[in-house]
Amino acid sequence: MSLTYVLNRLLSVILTLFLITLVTFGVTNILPGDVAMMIMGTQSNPEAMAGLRASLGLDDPLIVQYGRWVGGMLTGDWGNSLIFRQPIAVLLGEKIAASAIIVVMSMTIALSLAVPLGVWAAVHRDKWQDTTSSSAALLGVSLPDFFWGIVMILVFARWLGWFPSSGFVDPAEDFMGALRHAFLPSLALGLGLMAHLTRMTRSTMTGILEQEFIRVARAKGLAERVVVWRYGLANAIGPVITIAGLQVGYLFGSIIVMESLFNYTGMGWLTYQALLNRDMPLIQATVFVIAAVVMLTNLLVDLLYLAIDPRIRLD
Amino acid sequence: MKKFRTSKGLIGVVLVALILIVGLFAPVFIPPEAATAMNMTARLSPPTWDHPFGTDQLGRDLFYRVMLGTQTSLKIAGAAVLMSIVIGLPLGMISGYAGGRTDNVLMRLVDTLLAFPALLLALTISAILGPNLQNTIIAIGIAFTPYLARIVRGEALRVAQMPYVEAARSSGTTDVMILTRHILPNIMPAVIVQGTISLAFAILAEAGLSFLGLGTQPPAASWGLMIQASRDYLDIAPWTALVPGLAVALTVLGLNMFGDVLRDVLDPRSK
Amino acid sequence: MKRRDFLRNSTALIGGSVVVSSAMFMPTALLAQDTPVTGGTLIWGHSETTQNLDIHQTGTASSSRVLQNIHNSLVTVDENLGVIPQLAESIDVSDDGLTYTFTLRSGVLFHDGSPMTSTDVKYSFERVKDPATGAVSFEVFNNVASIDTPDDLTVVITMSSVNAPFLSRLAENGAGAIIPVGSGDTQGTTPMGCGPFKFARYEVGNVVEMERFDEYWDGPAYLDRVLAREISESTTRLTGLRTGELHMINDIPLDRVGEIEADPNLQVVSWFPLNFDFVNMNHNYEPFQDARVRIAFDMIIDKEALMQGALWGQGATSPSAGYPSAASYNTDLVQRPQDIEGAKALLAEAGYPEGSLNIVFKATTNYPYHIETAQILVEWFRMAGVNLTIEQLTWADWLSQCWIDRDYQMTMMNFFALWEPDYLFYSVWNSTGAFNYRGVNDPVIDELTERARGTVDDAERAEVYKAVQQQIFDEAHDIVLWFRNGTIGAQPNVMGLDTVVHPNGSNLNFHKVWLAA
Amino acid sequence: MNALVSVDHLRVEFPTDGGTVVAVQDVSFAIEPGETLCVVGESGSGKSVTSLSVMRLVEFGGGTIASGSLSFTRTDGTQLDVAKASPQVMRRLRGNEIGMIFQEPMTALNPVFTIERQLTDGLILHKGLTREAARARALELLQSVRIPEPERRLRQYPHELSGGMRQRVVIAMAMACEPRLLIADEPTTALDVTIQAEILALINRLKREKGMAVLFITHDMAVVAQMADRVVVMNAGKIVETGTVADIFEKPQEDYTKSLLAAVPKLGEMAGKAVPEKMRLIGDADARAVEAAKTPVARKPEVLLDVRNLTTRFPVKGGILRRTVANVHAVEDVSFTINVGETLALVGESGCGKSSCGRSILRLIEPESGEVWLGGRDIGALNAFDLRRARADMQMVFQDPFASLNPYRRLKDQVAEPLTNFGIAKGPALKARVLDLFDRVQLPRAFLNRFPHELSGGQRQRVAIARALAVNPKLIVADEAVSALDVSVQAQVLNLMMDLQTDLGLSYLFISHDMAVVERVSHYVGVMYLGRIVEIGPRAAIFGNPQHAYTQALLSAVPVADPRQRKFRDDVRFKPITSPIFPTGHAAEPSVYFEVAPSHLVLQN
Repeated sequence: MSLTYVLNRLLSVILTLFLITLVTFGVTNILPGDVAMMIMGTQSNPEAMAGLRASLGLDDPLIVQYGRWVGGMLTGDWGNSLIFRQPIAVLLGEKIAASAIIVVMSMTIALSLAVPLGVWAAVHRDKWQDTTSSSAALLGVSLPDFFWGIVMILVFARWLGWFPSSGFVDPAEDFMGALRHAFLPSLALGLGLMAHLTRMTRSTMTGILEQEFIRVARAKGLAERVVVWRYGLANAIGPVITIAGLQVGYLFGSIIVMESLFNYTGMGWLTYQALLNRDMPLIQATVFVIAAVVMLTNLLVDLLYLAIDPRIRLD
Repeated sequence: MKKFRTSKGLIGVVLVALILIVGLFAPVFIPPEAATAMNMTARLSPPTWDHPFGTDQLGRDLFYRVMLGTQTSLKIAGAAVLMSIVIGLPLGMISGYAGGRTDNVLMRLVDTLLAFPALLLALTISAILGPNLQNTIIAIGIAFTPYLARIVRGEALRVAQMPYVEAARSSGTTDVMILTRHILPNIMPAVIVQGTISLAFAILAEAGLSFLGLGTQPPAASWGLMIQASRDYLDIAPWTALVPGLAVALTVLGLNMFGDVLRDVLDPRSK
Repeated sequence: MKRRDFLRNSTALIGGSVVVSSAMFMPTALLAQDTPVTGGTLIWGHSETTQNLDIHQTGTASSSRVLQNIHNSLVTVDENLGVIPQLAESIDVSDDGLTYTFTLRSGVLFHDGSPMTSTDVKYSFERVKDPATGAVSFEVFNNVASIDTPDDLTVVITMSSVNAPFLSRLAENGAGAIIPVGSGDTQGTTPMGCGPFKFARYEVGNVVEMERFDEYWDGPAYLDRVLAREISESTTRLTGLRTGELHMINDIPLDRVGEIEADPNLQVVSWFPLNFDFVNMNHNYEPFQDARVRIAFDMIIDKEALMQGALWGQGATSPSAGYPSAASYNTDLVQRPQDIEGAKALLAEAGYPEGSLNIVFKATTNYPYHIETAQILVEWFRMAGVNLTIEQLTWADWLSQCWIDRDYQMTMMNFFALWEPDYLFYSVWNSTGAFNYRGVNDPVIDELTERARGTVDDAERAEVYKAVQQQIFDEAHDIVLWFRNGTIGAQPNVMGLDTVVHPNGSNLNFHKVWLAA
Repeated sequence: MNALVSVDHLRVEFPTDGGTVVAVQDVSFAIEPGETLCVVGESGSGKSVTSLSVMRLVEFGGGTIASGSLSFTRTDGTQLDVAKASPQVMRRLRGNEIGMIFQEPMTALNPVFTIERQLTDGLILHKGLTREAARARALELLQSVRIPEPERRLRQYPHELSGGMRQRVVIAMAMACEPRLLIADEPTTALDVTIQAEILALINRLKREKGMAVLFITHDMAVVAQMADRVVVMNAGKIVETGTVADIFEKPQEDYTKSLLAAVPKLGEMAGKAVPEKMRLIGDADARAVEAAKTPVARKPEVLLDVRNLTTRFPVKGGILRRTVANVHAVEDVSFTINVGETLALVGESGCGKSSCGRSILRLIEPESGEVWLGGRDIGALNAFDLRRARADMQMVFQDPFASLNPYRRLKDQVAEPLTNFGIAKGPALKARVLDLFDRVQLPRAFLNRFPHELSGGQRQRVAIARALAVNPKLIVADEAVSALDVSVQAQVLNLMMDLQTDLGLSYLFISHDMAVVERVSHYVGVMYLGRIVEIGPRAAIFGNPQHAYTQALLSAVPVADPRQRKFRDDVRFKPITSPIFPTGHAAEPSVYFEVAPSHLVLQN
């Protein structure tokens, strides 16, 4: 049954993706201004701009542009960025890889902090440990992530000098370098993600620790450590990962600010540049790809859940 | 009301009350000019007797700014959350209660919106609408709506299966009555709790949008705008960030604790 | 005033302050200053993102700043802003001002090794002239009737009517940049010309890498490579300089210049002017059609205090937008001093008593100091009984609303200091000017700017432009505030920084820059 | 020789925000080796806390043993006071010398670990076995609890096993290290009656074979009668009475014990009685006199409800297009009639379709086919508007008194809701009618303005009944309406329902799994199995002369509250219930009955 389930989810993902193309295309065309204006800036004059506009193909009817866009995407021709003059497919390839490092790293950081903290809080529910852990987690979300980003830069780059303050390094050329460059933005993002994950881990674990099988495990004489961290956590991982998957959407919003701050040129940066410069093909492509990645991540998480939790595995 | 007496509940209630009082009464006691008056001879001044919280890059008093900013921040966050509730609540409730095709269509729409990161959505919306307070509220409100709709739908789905709903239906209660009298009161606790937590996120969202020039327009004060303005001076004048940051932190902390407690208090079974 | 007086090499300043401190802090620069060394990679923290790398198309300062090192132009300007030949050896202008004959330098090679000839010049100029190219400077060639290439090293341009600023316009904005025949389509992604550096690599948003072109006609550069890392976040850029990740950065945050100058381990180069700023009033908005309102608004503003407040003193106020060291700069003008009461009276006289004006001031977040300026203005305007509300706009929104749609009441903008007076005054203040987004419609200015175009004599032309400045000031068509300093912060081992700033104040030229060991 | 366990003046407290709650106080009892001690009591009696204290598991629920001792004789003969032992010693005791099984087999197993892992980890921990040895032992254990295909089960996850099988696994787990004491906390409460019989028999057999003692916690006097050697009766955290099972059932000393026993219907005690009989209640004499005044009456001859060939199916969606690939045949060709003033009971085990049948009649779920005639109207043919009106004639009372009332509305509003819906009463009339309804279900008027959480389970069920009565219905569908209630409360509510029937001429469709209760209250009984009625007829005929194999099995599995009628000494095994899911297009055969006696019908297989 699980194959049908996967296909089913895939079908609904495709349907949603189609809706996303419509929304994206519709919205980008309501955006005031266009790329010709941005290319020329305050050096522009009407005649020059008309010429540029025509040469960029901005004068075609919308339906033609939509058809060309969707058709192009299906055939693998994503067109060129009007502002950067690069093939969008190439740009996306580079930037997705860059952002993937940050997304994975920040999620890893967030999970490795949030899960122990959440479990700790659940075990000591309503005690001082609980309050401490929730407060610590909340601190991360109490201040905007760009605040944490600047603090990271100051502390780890400027004062301690442990990590570079900005930039992106291609992991294919220098893997450790790439990780070092991604670390600070990931840490800042991770702090922001942590709060919600801690909360969810706590509430999931609280529920699980009240389950009968936990009492059964204790009645078997298993050590509390085993009961909580093995019997309990094995059940909490699924829901926590699902939340983590949903967080990916939030993360792709946060990287817009964070990548700009760290001059880490990934998808967030590219999307923001595209938006700022009214580079319609690039806006459409980046927004669509982000939405698609978010959806596919959630699909992936569901499948992962499928693999983790035997209850859902069969049907 | 016993639940309020726990230490966590007490902290939450006190913080929220404090913030509400400041938000309501600060503008009564502090003239608006106090937040915008500049002093070029005391730029980025650390806390002193004259300026207990220090000053910002234009020599404006941070104490007055953070006090007067409270109302602005609460207004934006409150209105945005209210908007997400006004749209998301009926949407989620109908989706969860009606089920079937209606549910499918509505949730597909919600999914589509959810696929766009909230900040990206808010960014695009305000790029279209233009930057002002009202549009910031709309942008944050719309961005939050799908999350709320999802939560409400889940709750409505759960409540719709409760025997008391079935009992109401079997005693001839109309759908509208079931929605308003039975489902609504039972999902309200979840909505209120989600609302308090969203408030905290909305305050931060305003800060995020300020980063991009949306949100409150200077020289008016809001916490988000203050944090945003402080980012160039964090290393030489950390108080410019810490003052509004602490205000947001205390509010978020207070609202979260308050939300947790509210969840317990609103449950009639727990009294 | 010569602009050179404004150029300060901070090494000299440091030298002065080092005397009292220990020799350990003696910058190596002082020791090895006069013996340039070849080699090394300079990492430059560039303040802006480069976009389209086509020198003809791009209108953004960011791309030009980099492309300056890849391309050479037919003509350029010297330190005194006089037009001098660059790729041309000599220029001959006919007496009637209708025929320009350029003799090209021989032995100039493009980066692909091919020699530059007159056909390349013809190709380049025709490309700019063609509206379909979408070149920002295409109007420079408006009056060009024909471009002839009698031989490989001669280009003859015939004008249909006199266009006095033609040569100086050719020296600006990439209008005169020469690219090889047929390379137009690839310039946007792989720019190629005959400048001192070859284009090597472009990672969008991250870095532009250039390497030395050994066959450069004016002798090879010292640096092996220049890595222009694009770091638009100013705090981050500054941190990069402080941690030593970057050799140099341009555009030090205004409030930090003093701090970096005081740091014995860093050097600062600052120059004047980088750009001018002015407050704009939309002439199509009813209250601003009355000169008294505009003058009153001018009187509300204390420019010096505003400059200290918004620029942290990094600039100098000016009543005119004319290039300060240019011959055409009107030195007789004096900014109106702040006079709130006078302004109130004038406004009342114009029919706008206290509290009757509610004006939206649109400022772009692209220039954070514009936001600061606006905030300070709000306070003064409130004192004068004018209610100013700020609306922050992204760059795109500012361009679309203020520049294109002219949908605003008040705003402010900066332009890179335009030393070429026709380009400046005609474009910005002529009623048909391309940059007249305020809707200025002053017959006096229109007449004067047209007349200047036909005036071949330089001194005579300068006088006409002085009159233009007087008229702009008298009518307060705009409120000119100041010229802003440009700044570079660098590690002490970056040498030759006195040559890096192009006379136009915006472009950076790394030909003579070198790294001490 | 020492007692295996000797509990002395145990006191357990739970500190809460509102002060300390004493859950158990002054509890003393002993368990001898090899005996079964049943602790019986209603909810809140402290019986579970007592059992958890023996394992010292109570502290994980926030409780503390405030005073008293719990002496346990260890395998080596030494005495250990469990109340004071170190956590390390307790861990060695748990699962090793004391095993425990719990109420909910569905949640007692960790859903993400295999059966093997859960069976072996105790063995590896306590007995130091290798993984292979532990696996071999686990296999042995599964065989000893008689699980079919034990090898396969080891590799399976809990959700792949039925409830009965899971409880067998839990028992195997508890037995793994051959403990000397098995604590069973309501081990069969959540199970169907046939499975309960199997599990009870299994516990009895293992106890006999291994010679271990059993501490058996239950609320069900019938189970006590079947299992106990000795009995401890608890109420409100204290011991009421202790004695041998015979003494407790035949010579109860305390009033509480007596009333408890009185309220329990005994299967078979209605033999030869024509009409239903009210439950016995032992309370104050006045109430008894009032109660006695009303006696259930015989049915009237006119038909109220006529259900013909009712079929309800739930689609099982599957495939990429979410099309229906199969159907759950929840109700399959069911026909019966209920006369005015009559109670028809539908009995069967979980999943047999009895609830779906009730809901289909009210069209709370839409039946696939069939006709439902109520008072001469075909309910199935009504449009939405008329259906709403028609529902005034038929009301439902649900099982869970906690879920069937809206927690956020005042009781008077909930009772008044049907009245306002149909515009039956307004203003003062409405108020008077609500008051009248409260009186009728014997609820104090002070409750009018209260919220559901302020009421006990039995009181809530009365509110639910009042709400159902508000519109003067002719038929009430009572879906497991008393199943969740303690036995004494259950008796009160049943009596109320029977009184109302006498007074108002109501008809009941009484859906229940409890055969003893059904025998007491119904005129007619239908036995459901896999969506069909397999046997239907007058109550006396079904209980006195069951014809269908399933009816016979069901009756044989019901524990009787009489220690002299012990049923589950040896292994008991019933045919497992097969799945009611069929692929789409499956043509279900019509239900064909033959009449063994007048109106006693049995399904032909």
